[in-house]
Amino acid sequence: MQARVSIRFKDGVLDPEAAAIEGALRGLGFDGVRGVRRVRVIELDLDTNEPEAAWASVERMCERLLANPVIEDASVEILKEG
Amino acid sequence: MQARVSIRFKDGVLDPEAAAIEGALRGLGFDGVRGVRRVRVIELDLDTNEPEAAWASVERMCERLLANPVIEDASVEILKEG
Amino acid sequence: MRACVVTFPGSNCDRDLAVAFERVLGVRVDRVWHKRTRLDRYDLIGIPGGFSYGDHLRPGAIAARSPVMQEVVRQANDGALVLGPCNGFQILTEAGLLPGALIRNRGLAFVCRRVDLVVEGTDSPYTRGLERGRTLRLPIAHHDGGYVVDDEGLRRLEGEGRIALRYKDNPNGSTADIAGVLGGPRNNVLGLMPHPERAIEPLLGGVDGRALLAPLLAA
Amino acid sequence: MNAASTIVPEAAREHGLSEAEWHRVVGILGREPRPVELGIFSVMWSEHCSYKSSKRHLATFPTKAPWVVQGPGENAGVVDIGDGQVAVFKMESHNHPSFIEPYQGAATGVGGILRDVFTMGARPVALLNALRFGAPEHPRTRHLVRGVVAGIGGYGNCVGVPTVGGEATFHRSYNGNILVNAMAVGVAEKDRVFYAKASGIGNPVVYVGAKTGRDGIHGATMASAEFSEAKEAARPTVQVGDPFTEKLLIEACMELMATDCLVAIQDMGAAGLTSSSFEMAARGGCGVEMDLDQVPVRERNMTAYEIMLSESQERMLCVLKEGQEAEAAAVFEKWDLSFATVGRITDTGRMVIRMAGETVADVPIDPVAGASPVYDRPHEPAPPRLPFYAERLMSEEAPGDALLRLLGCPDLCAKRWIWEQYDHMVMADTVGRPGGDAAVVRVHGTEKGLALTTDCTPRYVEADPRLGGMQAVVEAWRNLITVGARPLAITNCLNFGNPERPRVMGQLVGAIEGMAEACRALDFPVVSGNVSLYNETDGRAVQPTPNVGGVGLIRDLGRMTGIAFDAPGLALLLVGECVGWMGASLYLREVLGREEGAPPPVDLAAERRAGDMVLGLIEAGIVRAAHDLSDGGLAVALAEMCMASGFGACLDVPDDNLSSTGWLFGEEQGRYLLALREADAQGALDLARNVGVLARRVGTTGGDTLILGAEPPISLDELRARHEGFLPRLMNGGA
Ligand SMILES: Nc1ncnc2c1ncn2[C@@H]1O[C@H](COP(=O)(O)OP(=O)(O)O)[C@@H](O)[C@H]1O
Ligand SMILES: [Mg+2]
Repeated sequence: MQARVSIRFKDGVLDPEAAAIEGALRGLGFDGVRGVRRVRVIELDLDTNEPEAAWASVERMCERLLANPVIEDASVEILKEG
Repeated sequence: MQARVSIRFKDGVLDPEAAAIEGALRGLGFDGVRGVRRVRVIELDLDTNEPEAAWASVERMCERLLANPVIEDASVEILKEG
Repeated sequence: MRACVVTFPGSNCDRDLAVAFERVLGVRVDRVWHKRTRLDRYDLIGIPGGFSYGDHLRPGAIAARSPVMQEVVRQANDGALVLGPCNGFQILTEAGLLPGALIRNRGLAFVCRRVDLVVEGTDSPYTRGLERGRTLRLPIAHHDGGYVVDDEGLRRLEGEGRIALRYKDNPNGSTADIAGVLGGPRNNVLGLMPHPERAIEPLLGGVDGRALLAPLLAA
Repeated sequence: MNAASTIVPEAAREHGLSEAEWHRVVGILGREPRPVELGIFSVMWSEHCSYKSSKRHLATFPTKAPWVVQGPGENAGVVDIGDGQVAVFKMESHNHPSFIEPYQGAATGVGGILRDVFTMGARPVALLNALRFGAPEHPRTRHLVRGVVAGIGGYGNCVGVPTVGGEATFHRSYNGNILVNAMAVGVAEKDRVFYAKASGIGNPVVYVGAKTGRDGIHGATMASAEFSEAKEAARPTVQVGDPFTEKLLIEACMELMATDCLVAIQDMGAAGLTSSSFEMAARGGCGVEMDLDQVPVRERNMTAYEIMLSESQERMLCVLKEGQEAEAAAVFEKWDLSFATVGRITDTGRMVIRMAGETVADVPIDPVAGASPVYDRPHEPAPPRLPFYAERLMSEEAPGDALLRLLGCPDLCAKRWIWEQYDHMVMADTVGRPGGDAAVVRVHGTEKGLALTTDCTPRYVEADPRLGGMQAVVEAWRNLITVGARPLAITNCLNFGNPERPRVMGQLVGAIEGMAEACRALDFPVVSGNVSLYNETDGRAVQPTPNVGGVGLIRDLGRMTGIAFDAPGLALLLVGECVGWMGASLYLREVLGREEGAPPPVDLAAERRAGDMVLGLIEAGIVRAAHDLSDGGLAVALAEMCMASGFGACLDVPDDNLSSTGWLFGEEQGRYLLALREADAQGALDLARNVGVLARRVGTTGGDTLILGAEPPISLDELRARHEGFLPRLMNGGA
């Protein structure tokens, strides 16, 4: 079973890397860019076939390690295939 | 219009960060994890309503800046909403 | 005084910190491996700089979950002195001992230089005896030193006098120029991006690091 | 013969073997090679591993001195630094990968050179890097500078070894081929140096470190239609480094070396498992049996060919004492690194490699590793150039403006933008930071220091390879002297174009000749080095660039000097002769836009006399600041001292027959600028006269401006603004 965790900065945390990408794109002449956000995605292969169990386990991984709740929000998807 | 770029390492390229995350998860007792991959996702708000134009423009952004073709593959999605 | 310095995989200022404790405080320093689950009671625990776990995931994130940190948190809450420069600061925030988080420098590049810092919170074992407003010159060397804390958290830090140091000329985009933060029941935990352990002798270009370490003898 | 062995010479050519080399392979084996064997010959006989074009010339370097413990031939050179300690160092190129992928290319270059040093039992204590980029305005330059600097920093900072010095210059000849040379320096106990010499029949051959992947297998080889492996999708030829694993590997190797388990050890660098196993066996005159099924891999279905040729980073091959695997394994387990017994030492003198029960290679070791082809390629000297004195110059530019222009030019401008991205203070022993002549790193726990520098002036080498080669060595020597160090030895990295072109080969031969001569005259032997050829694109070669990495010893750090004078009112003494030599000078290039003229001559006996005298004065404790004169001459040297000091100075400009341009900007060699107390100045001048060194009083320190004779004063702020401004402006998109 495969899971996908998407981690974003919370609103209000200014992401210097996203800002730099936006600036660089403008510098290259891509004027139509109005906003850039980065998402850190972590894909996991899991040893289980139970979507519920997988989801619960990955949620716990987020709480314990993958995301820092002070600055980040994480969302978990379970991809049936894989 | 919103676009999403997903950037992954090419097959065979070492991703030490993914390996470290996998090790850390095991260390925390998450034994069921068999593989970890990272995806760098960049979301862009674009000043256009033309999916075709948006797609072409973001493809060019990938080539020129967002992805490193020597070690990475990028894929572009256009999200109608946004 | 009983002192130790913890080593995580990828720590690289552990020796420097131990040497500084020895030189400035005249103590013997135990070196502690991150897998230890029980520690003797220490008066002073150093969480060193470096790149624990290669800075992978988030700087300090993986180290903060290693077995030894539960013990460090326990002793910190008991009042033990815990000093974390640089990666140590990142680990202490990730472990929840200090509020806030550290993200990529505003300029995106690694920065290694000496900076001027202003002493602010003087009610701590580290800064007691230092004059508020005094300038210290210490080296920084980091890629992820941008201190982030929300408005509420900032108000609390300011209200409680727990901002130990601010940058005179902000090198990394830290909120409110914050360079070092105090925590623990008696402000016994100090996390800071600068490296006091690199400024303890004239030959290294300065001795201002002693100003933060020497007061610990009286703590 | 099995089916796979029917390889046509076409495959050999695609492996970079000439027809003659192919016949030699068949002669050695008495049959046609199997695919894995062909791969082995191909990499072992490549220019990179075999030094076939340069070997006979490198042999002319002086490599011995009473303090040399190990010269060229091992992973790194070793010199005695007293008290039972040695310094271990080497320089290496990572040019091509850095051009393709600047961050990873430069980063893995740092990783590789570090392994060369700690594989010998030395804890790495310093890194340096010599960088040559294309013209600042070239469209790729900024991207390459940014990536290379970030990559060097990214790796060095993470492993926690300070990057303390180097060079960074720009010239259009590097537009298509940048040069990224990294140097690592370590310190070991003299009786705990480890060598890459296998021995002990039956001893286990052990693989440690990161797992093997398909990275770095040579692209050209993969294109060969003869191999099924090659039919798979194109693979990355750039390796990704992992400094975190390297840091663990350093600590694990240090722990292993403190046990009694280790017989021999070598890093897996270029040509990975192949070169490490062959070279260790060849040095020890023994054979090896390996079972590739035991090699830790990170990808599925890797073939024997791929495993033998992979250049995955952060790996080492060891020979252990029989029966001590468990003790060694425990060390690597502690550090979360792979550990696997992959073979045994045999007495057959052959490398026998098996995988999945099949023998994939069985070749005699000596002819592959020891008897690789050696060429005496035709070489042609560079056309001689005429001397060029200052009298011939007509410049409209006032000296002060010319000075400001030079201080802000790409080659001379402050490199702060670069070295602030490097942690140059970690390990808390950096006592001479970037920005001076040589960097100084204290030997931990002692009062002595290692002085470190990298130097080369490619425009001199291009103008006259022999003189340019000499000059690179003497400049390194001077840079060590000025901080108060006794020069010990050099490493080097020789970066040239295609050696099959006689003109390029002539540059290589000439430069080596000049370097060797200078090393002999100065008792400054070569203990390690590296050669990087074929640095050219579309028939246009880089400027010949033999980078020299110098190491010296300061016995008492209390006597260390720097370029900053610490007081006003000091006497400025110029040591060495002034004739106004402008040929191939920076002034000529930057102010007048001319790249011509013969480079300044090098008088080795005078260099030695002047250097010994200056070192004597420093060791006597009377020199308050010292700087050598190089690019941009006297005026630039003094301006650099002023900027570092925060004090101005007043320089006499004599109105004799030497034009002021030649006096201020000429680039004669063998010169130093010293600051001494008034009370000590006359004594120093007397001493100089006694030992036959030309020296004279040329000015006084003080004030907050630099005054060149009768010219209007220039404020330190203005000097700094010009000096510091260029690189940040370039990198932020201006310039
Ligand atoms: N690539 C680099 N990495 C680190 N330090 C550098 C680099 N380039 C230049 N520096 C530092 O900047 C200073 C000036 O360099 P350079 O002009 O080459 O000195 P010199 O002319 O005395 O050889 C030296 O301290 C040198 O170590
Ligand atoms: Mg110099």
